[in-house]
Amino acid sequence: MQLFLEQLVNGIALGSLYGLFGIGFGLVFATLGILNTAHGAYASWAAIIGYFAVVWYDVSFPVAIAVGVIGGGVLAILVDQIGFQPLRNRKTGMLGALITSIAFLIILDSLAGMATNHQSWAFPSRTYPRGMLDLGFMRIPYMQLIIIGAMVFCAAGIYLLIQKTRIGAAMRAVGWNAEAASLGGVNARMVILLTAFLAGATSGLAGVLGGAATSNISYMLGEGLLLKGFAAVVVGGYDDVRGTVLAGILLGICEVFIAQYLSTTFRDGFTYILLLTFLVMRPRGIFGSGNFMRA
Amino acid sequence: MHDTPTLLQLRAVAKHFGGVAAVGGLSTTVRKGTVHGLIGPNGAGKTTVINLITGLFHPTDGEILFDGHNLEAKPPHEIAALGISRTYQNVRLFSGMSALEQVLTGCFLKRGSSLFASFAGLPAARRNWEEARAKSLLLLARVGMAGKADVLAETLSYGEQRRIEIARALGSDPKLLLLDEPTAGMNHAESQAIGQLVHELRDSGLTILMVEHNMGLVTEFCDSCTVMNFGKLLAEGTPRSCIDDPEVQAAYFGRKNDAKRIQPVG
Amino acid sequence: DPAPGQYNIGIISDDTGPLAAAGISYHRGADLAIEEINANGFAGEGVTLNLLVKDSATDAARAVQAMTQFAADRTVLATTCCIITPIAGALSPIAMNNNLPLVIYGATREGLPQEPYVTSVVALPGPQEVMMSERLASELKPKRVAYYTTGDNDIFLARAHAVKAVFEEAGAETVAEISTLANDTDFTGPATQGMGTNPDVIMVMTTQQPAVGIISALRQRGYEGLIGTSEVISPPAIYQKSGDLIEGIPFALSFQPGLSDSPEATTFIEAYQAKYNELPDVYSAQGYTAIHYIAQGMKAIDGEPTREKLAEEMWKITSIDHNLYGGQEIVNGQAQIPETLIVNWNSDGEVALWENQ
Amino acid sequence: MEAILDFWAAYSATIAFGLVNSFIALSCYAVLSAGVLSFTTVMFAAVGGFVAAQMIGMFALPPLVAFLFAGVAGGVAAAVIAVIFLRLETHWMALASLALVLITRVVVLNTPTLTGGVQGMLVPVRVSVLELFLALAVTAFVFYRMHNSWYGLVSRAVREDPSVASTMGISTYRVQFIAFLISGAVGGIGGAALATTLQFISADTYFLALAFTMIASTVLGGSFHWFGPIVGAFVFTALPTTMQAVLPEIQDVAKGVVLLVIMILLPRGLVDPRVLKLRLSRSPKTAEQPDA
Amino acid sequence: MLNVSNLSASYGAIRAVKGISLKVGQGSLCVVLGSNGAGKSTTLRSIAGLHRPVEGSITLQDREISRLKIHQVVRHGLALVPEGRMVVAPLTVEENLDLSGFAGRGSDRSDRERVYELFPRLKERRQQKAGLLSGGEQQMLAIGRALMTQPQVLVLDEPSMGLAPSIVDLVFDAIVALHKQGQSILLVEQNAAIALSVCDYGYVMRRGEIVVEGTAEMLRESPEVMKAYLS
Ligand SMILES: Nc1ncnc2c1ncn2[C@@H]1O[C@H](COP(=O)(O)OP(=O)(O)OP(=O)(O)O)[C@@H](O)[C@H]1O
Ligand SMILES: Nc1ncnc2c1ncn2[C@@H]1O[C@H](COP(=O)(O)OP(=O)(O)OP(=O)(O)O)[C@@H](O)[C@H]1O
Ligand SMILES: [Mg+2]
Ligand SMILES: [Mg+2]
Repeated sequence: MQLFLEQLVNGIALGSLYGLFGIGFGLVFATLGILNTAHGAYASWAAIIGYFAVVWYDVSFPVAIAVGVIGGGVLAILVDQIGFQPLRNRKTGMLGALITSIAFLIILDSLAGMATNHQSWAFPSRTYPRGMLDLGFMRIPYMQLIIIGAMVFCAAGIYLLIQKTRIGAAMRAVGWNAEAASLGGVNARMVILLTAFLAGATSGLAGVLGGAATSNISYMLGEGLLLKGFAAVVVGGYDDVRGTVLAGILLGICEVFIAQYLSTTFRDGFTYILLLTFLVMRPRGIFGSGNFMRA
Repeated sequence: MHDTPTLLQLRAVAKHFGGVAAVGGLSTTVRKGTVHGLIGPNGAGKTTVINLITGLFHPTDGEILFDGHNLEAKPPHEIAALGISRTYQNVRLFSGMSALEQVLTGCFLKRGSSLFASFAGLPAARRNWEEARAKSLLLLARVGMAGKADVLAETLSYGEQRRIEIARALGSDPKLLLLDEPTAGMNHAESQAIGQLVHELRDSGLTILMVEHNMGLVTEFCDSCTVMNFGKLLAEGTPRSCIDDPEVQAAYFGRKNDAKRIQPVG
Repeated sequence: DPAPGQYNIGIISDDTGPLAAAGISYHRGADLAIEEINANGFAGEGVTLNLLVKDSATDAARAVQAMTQFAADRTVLATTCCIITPIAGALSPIAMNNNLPLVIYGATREGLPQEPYVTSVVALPGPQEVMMSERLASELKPKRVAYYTTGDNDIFLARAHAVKAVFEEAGAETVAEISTLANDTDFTGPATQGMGTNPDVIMVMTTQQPAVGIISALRQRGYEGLIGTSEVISPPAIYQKSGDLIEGIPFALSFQPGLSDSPEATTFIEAYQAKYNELPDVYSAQGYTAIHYIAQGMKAIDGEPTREKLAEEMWKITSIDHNLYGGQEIVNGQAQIPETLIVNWNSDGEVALWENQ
Repeated sequence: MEAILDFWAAYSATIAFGLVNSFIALSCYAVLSAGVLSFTTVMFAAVGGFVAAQMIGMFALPPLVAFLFAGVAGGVAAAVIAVIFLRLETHWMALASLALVLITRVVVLNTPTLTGGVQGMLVPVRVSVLELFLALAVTAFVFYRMHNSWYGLVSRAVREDPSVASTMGISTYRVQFIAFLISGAVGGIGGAALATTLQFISADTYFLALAFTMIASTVLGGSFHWFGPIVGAFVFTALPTTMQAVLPEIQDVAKGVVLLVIMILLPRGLVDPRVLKLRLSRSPKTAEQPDA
Repeated sequence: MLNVSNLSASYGAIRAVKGISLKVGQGSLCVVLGSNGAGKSTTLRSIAGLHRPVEGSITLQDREISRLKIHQVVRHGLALVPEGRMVVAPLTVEENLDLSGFAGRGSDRSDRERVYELFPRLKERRQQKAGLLSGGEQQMLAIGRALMTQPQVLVLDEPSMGLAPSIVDLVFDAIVALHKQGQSILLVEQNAAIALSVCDYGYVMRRGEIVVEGTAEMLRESPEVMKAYLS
């Protein structure tokens, strides 16, 4: 039983990371229409920046998180403005931006490789909470609690922002058609910057927390998150934060339990077969994003 | 007029979107070889009816009969193959295609050779292809776009795009042509030209169901007409009788319904 | 002796890409070997070697292109490469078809060397871990042993099998065989699973990144029993990263600064530290050996060296003179296991011989 | 002459991979041009690759004959996949196809008798550049014919607006099914070409890197004309080699920057039929505007 | 109020508007007539910032606006009801209207109510996604959105398109009422009869140029206009 519970929490924590990462990825996809493969690089860079802040300037863990999060956000803005902005209004559809993002993935990953000497690093012990919360019947590492908490906080915040505020409406509007939104007086450029920043920042948060929890701060950190985050977004019904988070958590739990009770060799295979079956049975994801175009 | 056979029949057709009944039990008939007007206030369900007939939506209730076939649950391409063709209220042309290619696509059903034959470039298929091209050019000329065959359709003005859509819809030699506000965005003279075209088409044997808000056009060019309101039938008959119906007056023309406004001005 | 002059050797490196950390080590080892050979005339009087570099980023297609370019360049006499088996497998036919000697310094697989052009300076995996496991089994007498391996890597699967056989032979029960994948990063699940079986010894036979991750996760979850692993945790950078988490964990290898004390090893370690400001690791030792193997073949040539002659001479070599292990046998182009050290990181951040506490 | 021979010897492998990647990119284009973004090509390539490797290993077939079998095997795989996938909508299909890539890897790793499992497989024969070129020429001709036939026209319509296309009598399902078959056959051949060029294949040969190469080549070259993917494949294949020669220190960064610059300058790819059409639009004959 | 001089606009090499000048005085209602493809929409799009003109100047209350972004133009007090409506499909009717809060021109709930008063149909549909509205409903929404920004100059591109006669009356009543209140309006309308019956001044475009201009009466009596648009 203890094993089961602990594995459940492991799954939830892992899934929260996928969800947290997926929120920004989905946000950019749903509002700006970009399938951003460079989204993983924000996570890697945020972790690396946070790491250097700790190693060079000896800052505390919360400050390292903040530095990483802001770094991720700023990076996302730069990528957007350099790479995606020139493509807007040029009838490239999703594909142009997809390749641009691949270009950034290559650039950012190789720069990150250079910055880290192509090594994997970890936050020095005792710079982050390493212990475990002992509940008697089970034990939960503090980092897992932090990850789950951060995910809940971000998911709720962004959900409310998008669905309940005028800024959120503007974000959805700009993503659909910047000109149409501007006719109502929306400054599309600002809204895009804000969206990009939020996406980069949440990805960065996932990067710093994941990097700390798994002792793996490297230029490849984001790559692992990317595939799972993408899966979470799509299964969740890609324009709904709640769906992304729920799907992410389910994914995490699936992975952990399949590895525990079946085998790791088949873990990815089983997880993705489950996912395929789910998609075939429910082709629009968990929350089934509603249609808004008509014949 | 009423002795001509029925081509299209709607029997208590309903379509609900969530709580909204866009069409709520509409029954009406369109007779062969006529121009039939479908009018009604905004949001009455006219476009939805066209979507139901073409199979883009399936009715929640009721049935649609066309030329001896029940259209129930048939996918759009099968319905098109039965001889129904349409235009869209919000112009929907294929981006990246020239005007000619748009119309050529419309000729798909009448291509006369299999996909494989055309791929293999068999002589007969080649001939068919050339015929389709010639036909498309003719259709473009017919809607007044003769010079614009090679123009990328999305660079045309709104009114011009509408004409391309009509030509495209004619490509499949349909039995029934559904026009959703064909003259929106055209001035008087241009609308008249479309009206003339509609008459010519009818005289060549085509049946036309036309959604229109331009009542001048409806009275002048429609043989019969159905008025919808809130997804239901409000009136039916000749255009004149419909317009004179007090209920229609109230629902559709609002308070200042002086007949003069309906007449072509000048 | 060969005719004096400068001769080119091609290296298909992994300076970027997923294995760059190890790849750079191999490359640096090779660079140092070249310097040493040129300074001392190890390849013959008046003979200097020059290293041409093409980075494959561990991509098979790029490696094949690089190899083809080397093959086309008649000034290239020999090549060296490869950390992973698929790339080695893809390059050996090119070496054979173009009569171009290829020395493999990282990938291992039965039957990889092919007479006379393809040779390998890494021993087949297994024996070292077997030796270590025999010692662990006899000294600790564990009852319950759990194993971690990398399910999508044939070398580590083989290592895990060999190790498991030793412990089972000694009467230890196998309580868990947990496989992870080379690209995994989260090991809380596998760690929880392993600890759930209450093992007294855990053997981690995985690739580098998972090994470090699994060990960290086990230690952070409070596992205090013995963990054994392979040389993947030997690079100093790994200690820098994980520090106390990997202290006291035994692993087996053939070269280690601080323990390897042959004259060659001492010179190499000094030169490496002077040049790169860090300590070398097993991988750089292998890169170093590969180049010396080629140089030794060169030296045996009489007259104008050709690829064919060089390959012939290299195939004849049974022992590499300049190596860092205190002896390196070669049989039919395949290196044999050199002397084995069983070591661990200690709390001073040094590698010391492992002792059972 | 000497120089040409030297160049050929050094870069024949690059050209070979350019040809191989052309197949892979064309396979991606085949479905993309019917409005389906799918990574299933990777799976088709794996099927083709291992089938070809087995055939060559068992019956010592010449590569081009093995390609035929690979093409058929890819086509069959595609038919099965299409039946499942065409139930899904676009974005979900893209994910499902990514999932399939991951599943493929697991299957390859766990069927050692067919694929060599974790050990991989040696392919005893190498295909010559000439053979590859011939095979690509034939394939390109097929695409050329398709582009200029009803299928080409209709698939473009389906890509732009499937529901409008359907009201014109075009069965989206049928068009996309055919697209999958073509993608499967060409992808299978591409996988076989890769196998006989690399001469060693394993689960990692047909994995995400191939998906990246495929999609990047297709879009970089231009996804609106069959010639685009071929151009893109060559550019994308030659890019790392070139960058390594020019800027070895920062070759990857440079490669990314070049890719970025091309996309910003020509966001619809190097080959863009739209530009041609716009030019046609402007010819004086057609620029006349109607009089009122 | 709005002053356009020597405006040219093109699409690639096609010159759609060739150096036209027009003026909308304070409180006046001007109309632009012309056949399909004459360049009317292009002119309006250029004025509203949806299309970059090649040359010419556009001033709004003596302020040059030809280089401004769309939202800046809106914030300076010019609102466009565009051809093709351009409502924001994934947003509800209400959210579409609320967006104009970003125009920073003091619109609030009461403005929304006024739009609903004008178009009760919109109120019924206020939680529906704009993309699912019928054509006419979308047109109402586009007009409502423009009104919400409380513009100094209201620019309408065929506002009656797709509207039922009763709604057309409504819209024109509203236009007349706004005009009476002193609102400056620029109108493109295919229904020349209605347009000329409400406007002060009119322009006729053909092939990107203004061929006739004058007061409403002048145009109504001009034989050329009669022939082309009113016959
Ligand atoms: N997919 C849908 N989901 C929800 N409501 C819908 C949908 N499609 C149509 N409606 C609603 O159904 C009603 C009828 O719409 P329809 O487009 O048929 O009207 P219409 O008669 O064509 O109007 P118009 O003359 O303005 O074009 C409208 O109120 C519309 O909002
Ligand atoms: N996106 C575009 N690309 C290229 N040319 C265009 C584009 N949009 C319009 N045009 C051309 O510019 C000219 C003027 O178009 P515009 O839309 O301004 O006409 P309009 O007077 O509004 O016509 P309508 O009454 O049909 O709406 C037309 O000839 C049209 O073909
Ligand atoms: Mg309608
Ligand atoms: Mg217009």
